[in-house]
Amino acid sequence: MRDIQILETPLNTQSCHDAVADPAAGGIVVFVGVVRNQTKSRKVVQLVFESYVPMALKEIDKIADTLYQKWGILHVSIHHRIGVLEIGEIPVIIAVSTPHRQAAFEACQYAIDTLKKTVPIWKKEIFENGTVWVSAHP
Amino acid sequence: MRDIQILETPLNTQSCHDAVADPAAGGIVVFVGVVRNQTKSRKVVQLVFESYVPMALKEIDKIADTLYQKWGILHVSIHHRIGVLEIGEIPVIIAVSTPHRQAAFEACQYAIDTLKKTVPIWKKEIFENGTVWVSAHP
Amino acid sequence: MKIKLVTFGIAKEIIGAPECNLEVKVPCNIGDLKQILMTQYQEFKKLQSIKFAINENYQEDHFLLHEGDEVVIIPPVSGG
Amino acid sequence: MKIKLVTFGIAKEIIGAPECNLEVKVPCNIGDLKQILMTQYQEFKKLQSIKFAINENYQEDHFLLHEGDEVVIIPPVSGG
Repeated sequence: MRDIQILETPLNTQSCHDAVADPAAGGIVVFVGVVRNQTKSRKVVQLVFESYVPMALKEIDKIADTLYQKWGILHVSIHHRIGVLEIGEIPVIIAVSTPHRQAAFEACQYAIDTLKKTVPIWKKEIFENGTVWVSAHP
Repeated sequence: MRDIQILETPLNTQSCHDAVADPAAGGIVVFVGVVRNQTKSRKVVQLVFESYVPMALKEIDKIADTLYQKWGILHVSIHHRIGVLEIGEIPVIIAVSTPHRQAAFEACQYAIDTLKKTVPIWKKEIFENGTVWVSAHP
Repeated sequence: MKIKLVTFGIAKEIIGAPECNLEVKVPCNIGDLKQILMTQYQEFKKLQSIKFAINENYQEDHFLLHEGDEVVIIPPVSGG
Repeated sequence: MKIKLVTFGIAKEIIGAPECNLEVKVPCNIGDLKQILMTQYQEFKKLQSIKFAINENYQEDHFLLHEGDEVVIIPPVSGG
């Protein structure tokens, strides 16, 4: 099962967990990103996520390919949300199931690290007195 | 929040996730153990988990201490089930939240690795033609 | 020849529109396009990086553009 | 002196009961107790390891036992 979605509605941890559950799985690792209430001690009010959706799905699909090839995973579920998010809401969930747990940790961490580098999704932080496109400038 | 429980009823991934959610968390990592349908190609029918409960809670508490001290985690939730489990059911869930995601992965992995070494819980695999206390013999 | 630019994130704010047409000399590769944009829009020089995608795939500097190509400007991503 | 043994997992099957009393000479430490058990119950020799807990804490070989101590036999754990 390869469950890749970009959604405009709230994400759900249980859904991603259930998508990768399997009697042959020894372990499931789930990473849940959360919108933090501050960046470098500046108070974040809201976040806006924007995506070039067809390419983002394609890039996430490449990540999934690597998980199957390199870590022999059983299933993967990657959901990313776009639109306006409030503090504490979930922009991303990645769930991976594998026969042995070590591979699940490694694969899940690779997936989130790579997603943050290659997938065309952009985050704008809204502060009380301004906005910033995250990572845009050095 | 330090949510440590040994339960005789089915575990729930969402509960552990919710127990560690926090607006100051940048990431949550959840490990979910699953009862596999085979061990070394021998078909497992059921599993029985037994525990020396008061000491198990104490040992899990020591693991939680280390997570706070070494990885500066925000919250941890560790649920372990005992009794009879069917294939695909969940014996253990560990959820950890941290300000930055790398620490959550490391802390969660340390917790499950250590739990398997130090916490007085024993697993008996029931096969079609016999039973085995896991790890008892070399 | 004419190419179409599509923008997201901070690139959309720099260009001032989600898409626009651009007249470029032939031949023109991605590297040339990057230079043209940095000259026309100084703000692009301040970005950490700038990449380009065609047909939903990243393309390198040497990739040659053709009349009517739709080029997506990919400023530094920050998903997750 | 008399000590109480409490067992779990495979140790319970080897001893044949969840708890029992044992008469030991004074002085007797955890290491001595381990030897006594391995002599009385050969099956303990086949285990990967065997540990002991008193007051819900692991104790090493040199730990000295006292009359009435409740000693929990901890065969190799396999939780998770």
